[in-house]
Amino acid sequence: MVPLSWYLGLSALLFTIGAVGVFIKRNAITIFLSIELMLNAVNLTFVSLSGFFGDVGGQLFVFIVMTVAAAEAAVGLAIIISIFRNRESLNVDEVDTLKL
Amino acid sequence: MGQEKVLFIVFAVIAIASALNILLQRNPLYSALSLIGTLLALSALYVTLRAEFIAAVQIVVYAGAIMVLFIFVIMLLNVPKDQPQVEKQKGLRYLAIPFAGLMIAEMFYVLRPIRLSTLPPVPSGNAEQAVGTTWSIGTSLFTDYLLPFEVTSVLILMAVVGAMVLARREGD
Amino acid sequence: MLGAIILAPLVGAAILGLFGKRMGERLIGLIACSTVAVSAILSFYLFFKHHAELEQGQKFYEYLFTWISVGTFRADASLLLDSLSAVYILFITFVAFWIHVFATGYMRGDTGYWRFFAYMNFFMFSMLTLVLADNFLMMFVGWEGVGLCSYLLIGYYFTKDFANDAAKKAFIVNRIGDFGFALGVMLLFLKAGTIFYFDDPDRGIHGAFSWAFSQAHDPLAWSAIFAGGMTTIAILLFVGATGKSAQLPLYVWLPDAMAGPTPVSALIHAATMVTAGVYMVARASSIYTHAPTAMLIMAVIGAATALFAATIGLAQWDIKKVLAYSTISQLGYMFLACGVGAFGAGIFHVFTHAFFKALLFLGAGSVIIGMHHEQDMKRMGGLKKYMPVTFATMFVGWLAISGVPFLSGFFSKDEILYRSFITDGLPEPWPVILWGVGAFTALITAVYMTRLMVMTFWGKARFGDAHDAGAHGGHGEEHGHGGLPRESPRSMVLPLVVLAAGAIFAGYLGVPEGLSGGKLPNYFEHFLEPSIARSKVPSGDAQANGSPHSPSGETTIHGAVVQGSAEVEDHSLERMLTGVSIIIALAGIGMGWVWFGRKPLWEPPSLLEHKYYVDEVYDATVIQPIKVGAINVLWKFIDVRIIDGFVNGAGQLAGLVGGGLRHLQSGLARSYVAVVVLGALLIIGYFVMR
Amino acid sequence: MTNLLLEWVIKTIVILLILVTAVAYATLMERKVMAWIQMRVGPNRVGLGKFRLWGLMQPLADGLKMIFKEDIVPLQASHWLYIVAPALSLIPALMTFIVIPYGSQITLFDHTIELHVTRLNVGLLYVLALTSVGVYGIVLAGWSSNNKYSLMGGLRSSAQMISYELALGLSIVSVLLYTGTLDLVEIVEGQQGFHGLAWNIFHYPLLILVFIIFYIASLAETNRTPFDLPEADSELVAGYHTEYSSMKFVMFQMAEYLNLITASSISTTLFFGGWNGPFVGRLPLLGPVYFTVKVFVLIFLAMWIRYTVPRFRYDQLMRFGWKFLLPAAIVNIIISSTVILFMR
Repeated sequence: MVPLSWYLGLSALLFTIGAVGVFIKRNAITIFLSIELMLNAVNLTFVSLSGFFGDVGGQLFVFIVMTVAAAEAAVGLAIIISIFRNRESLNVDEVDTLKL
Repeated sequence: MGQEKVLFIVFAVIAIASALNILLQRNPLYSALSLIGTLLALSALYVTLRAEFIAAVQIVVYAGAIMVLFIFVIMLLNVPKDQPQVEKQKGLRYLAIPFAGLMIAEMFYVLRPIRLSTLPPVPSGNAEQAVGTTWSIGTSLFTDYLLPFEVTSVLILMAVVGAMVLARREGD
Repeated sequence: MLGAIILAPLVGAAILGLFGKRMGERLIGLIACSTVAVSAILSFYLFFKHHAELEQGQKFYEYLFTWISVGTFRADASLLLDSLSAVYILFITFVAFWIHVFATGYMRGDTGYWRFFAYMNFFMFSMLTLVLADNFLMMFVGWEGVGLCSYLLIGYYFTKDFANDAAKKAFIVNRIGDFGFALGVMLLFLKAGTIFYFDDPDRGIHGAFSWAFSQAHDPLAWSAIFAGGMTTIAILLFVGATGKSAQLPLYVWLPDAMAGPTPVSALIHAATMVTAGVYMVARASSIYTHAPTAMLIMAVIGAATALFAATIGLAQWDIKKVLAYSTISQLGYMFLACGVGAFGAGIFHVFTHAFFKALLFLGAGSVIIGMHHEQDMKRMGGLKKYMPVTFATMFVGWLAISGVPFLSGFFSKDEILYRSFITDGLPEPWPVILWGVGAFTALITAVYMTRLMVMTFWGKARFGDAHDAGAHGGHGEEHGHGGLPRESPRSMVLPLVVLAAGAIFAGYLGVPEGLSGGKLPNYFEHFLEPSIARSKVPSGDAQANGSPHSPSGETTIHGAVVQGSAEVEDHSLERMLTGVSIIIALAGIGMGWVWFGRKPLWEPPSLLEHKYYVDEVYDATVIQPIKVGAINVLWKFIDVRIIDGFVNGAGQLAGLVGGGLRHLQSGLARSYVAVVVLGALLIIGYFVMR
Repeated sequence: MTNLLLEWVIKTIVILLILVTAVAYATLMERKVMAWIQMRVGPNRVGLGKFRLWGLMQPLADGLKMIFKEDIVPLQASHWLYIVAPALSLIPALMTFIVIPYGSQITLFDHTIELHVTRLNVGLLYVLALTSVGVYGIVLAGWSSNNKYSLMGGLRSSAQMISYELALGLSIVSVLLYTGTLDLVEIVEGQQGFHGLAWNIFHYPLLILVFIIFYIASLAETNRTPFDLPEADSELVAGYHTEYSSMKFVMFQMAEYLNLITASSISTTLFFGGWNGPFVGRLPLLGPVYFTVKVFVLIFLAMWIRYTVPRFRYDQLMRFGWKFLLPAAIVNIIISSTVILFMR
């Protein structure tokens, strides 16, 4: 069987990759994608712990994380669209006036 | 090396490679597609963890809805390629490496003592009701976790309204 | 049930306040009167259902919810019905109902009709809360509520400067009193550890009055006032009462409050709100009986106010002003009664006064309407034949307030005078002095009331003659052409008749035993006994056994012993004093009739006409120094230099700090991420390394 | 273990072959139906040598023609995605079939064979997942072609699919309320009784409404007329596959017909008893026959609609999906759950 630590290690790696993505990318959409990656890494942790401990709570948490992610994507992408409409750019380093 | 380990390694490699590809691609569309790859690999891993329902929902919601939305937006905006690449904090790029290293080191340090290596046995007789099946998730969701569920629905409603307000043009 | 009594007017106020603007006058009047009627009917129902128990001293609580509970401090929103509050809600709701009815006619055609009745209903809610509260804090809520309504209704004609000024004056003067009241309640809590009136074992509540009973009597000395004990509490509470009930030196707002509509003057500034102070003093009688110094001060101030206001009332030309000073004077009588330990007599006077003074005010309102909004008595006269019903009813009120025998005012006023003469709570020679002042005031009262009646209803008609009033000439031209005076509509006349009946018969509820020879029981005082503390002889512990001064068994208001000995007592002193009172009343009426019948426009001494220049004195001694201090010290120095300096300094500091911190808030999302990640790393690192 | 694996492989291959053949003949059927509806004859020439066989060999000829066409990749296209896109659209369509039961079980060479490739306890979710993934082929084809018509087609397709997937999923929920399981095999087995005629749609008459919603939504999901805006030829030339030719084009066509077959199969499974029919208990081989007949009846229905109903305008399509179909599906869920509550 696959040990729990492998799953958690994979999750850690994916999370770190997501964090690095938020760090180094400048395209707002890519940053958003990296955030989704981090969410998924955490989801993996939840699901693996839920599986190994036989507790359904973790999977429910993942379920809720997914709905939150959906809500987040809807609002986030709406923000990105309106930023792009106003600035013709998705570079977060150019969007630093804290207003539209 | 057992079958499960092979499966795990295959999907783990796919997941990590796709995840790295998100960062390596310059075009957000390719990044998005890479993320879909990660999502599908994770979905497969969920199956190995006996979380079939979550695995299916992962594909339906994440790959089938959220990522389609991303791709839709990427295609809708269709950012021209010859954009000037302003970068205001060049240092961050180099800061990322030590940070990432530190993060991984810390997390693996935490994971070091974990020894659990077998999934609990499926209770015989009522496999339908084992953890991870639709039955178990549905039952918990509408009994113990009803309030979070309802709150989530309110959250989604707010998100819908918020997205409408944000994305509509003035005077629409 | 008690909750319904106070909530019905609140519901009415809410409906009228929120939706009244779109309603018709009939509907507004219907809602306003019916909610008060509900309260009145419920009050009567409760009274007749429980009056036996109430007479036994039983108390009915209605617990709504715990309002505040902090440490040992507890204040409930809970209501209390005992004999005292029962009497109060009876006459309040009854009189208020008829005044509401009167107002539907009086306010006809006014643009703020709905606003007026919303305020009136809200006033009823506040007043009933004040009366039915079972602790001092709830009472304070009602206390402030009636103050607010008073302010709103005095300033009802808010487009007129004098109304606004009067409203502000009332509010500010009341504030002084309320401050005293609040301090008194705080001190009471500090001393007694509770602000509830009575023990209620059901809720595990300890009452302040049972604490008071357990205390020794304070000595009769000036030092007791500042000792921070029972006397201090009593004095502070009395400060509140002087504000609300317009006693010296805080009476100045009440005459100006006549700027409000006349029904307001009748309801708030004659019958109910201004008697709240008397109610509070009677309610806290357990405290007062332990504080003889406070009793003495209260009696002296009451008597002084009575005389002072009566003399001013002699010299006023505005019909409502005369009545206002008369009210102050009568309130003085009530405090005199309380001060000599005759709380029951004081409440009895409140009760009868509510009827005849409301009657007089409404009659005055009827006259004002009939005269097309003329208030100056110089321009009246001879109205008898134009307004017969108003005249007849006011005639009753006149006789009642003057103390003509067998009308309500006679019984209550006489009782007070008698009690102050025979009181054993005050050192010699105060009882005689107080009686003398009271009797003299009664004379003046009869005189000025006769003047009012003569100037208004008898003699030559002076209206329609624009050149008569000199300074008021222009005024007269505005209003003088409205035609001849005419009788008021039925909705206004009917309350007058009802209240006139009350003014005649209300007194028979409490005929002093000395007059009836014990044949008629003094029902009123027996009923109140359980709620009111017994006045105590300061020197001895012979509380239960009459007193050396008193030939009568009724020297103290306490129950059982008095009754036991009453039958064998000699009533000769009481009957003699009553005879003196009757002579005084008739003499006053006769003097007034002769003097003012001959010279209705007699110019009174300017000292009286200018109200002893009290307003001017206050202006010079209090208001101007405050103004000067406010401008030169508070504004130009403290506000401009210190406070603005602090504010601007804080602003500049914030600007400086912000200027420094601004560089953190770069707006660059990725730098934020860097900080977040760094923080996460540090936190994880802390837990890892620990 | 190996036996089972072998069985799987064989079943999969058989299914694949059958599906490919079915797709081929679905195209022929489409042309014939179109012709009949339009009072024409349709293709009737291609046969085996001298035998015309009513044009039965037409699909073969078409296939050959397409294979020999030149395979064009536009210069400015995003090369890799351009090649992957057709496969991305075909593979999910094929994968759906492994959970659909097409018969009970037959005994062959002393070996009992279940007539479905595999059973998943989240079978229906699996189908939904693949349906939702299927959109990527079209979207990426549209984007990678670097052609504005293709891009428009891809955009329309993704918006349309997201919109109608909701109605589709929610209408299925009503079915699930009645059946109480996500496993397709169990769903079909639940419809066995009464001589194989206890189909859900007879058993629960309310499901007729659900079926209508489901069928409309699946037509939209498969981009069939009147919902074929992604390839509306009067507006977008040929939509997302404007630039495609040769085998890649064939793959899109196959995917489209496969999706139609899949949708019809799911409808059959959920509403019309799957392989159930008279005497199927005694003669299990009848199962696949019934199943095929039912599927083709539904396919015929889709074609009938295609040649009868005009195309929606884009805003009408969106309004219909969000303001009619979705609320209708939700109302259906409420009604169904109420009914079930009172039935128990």
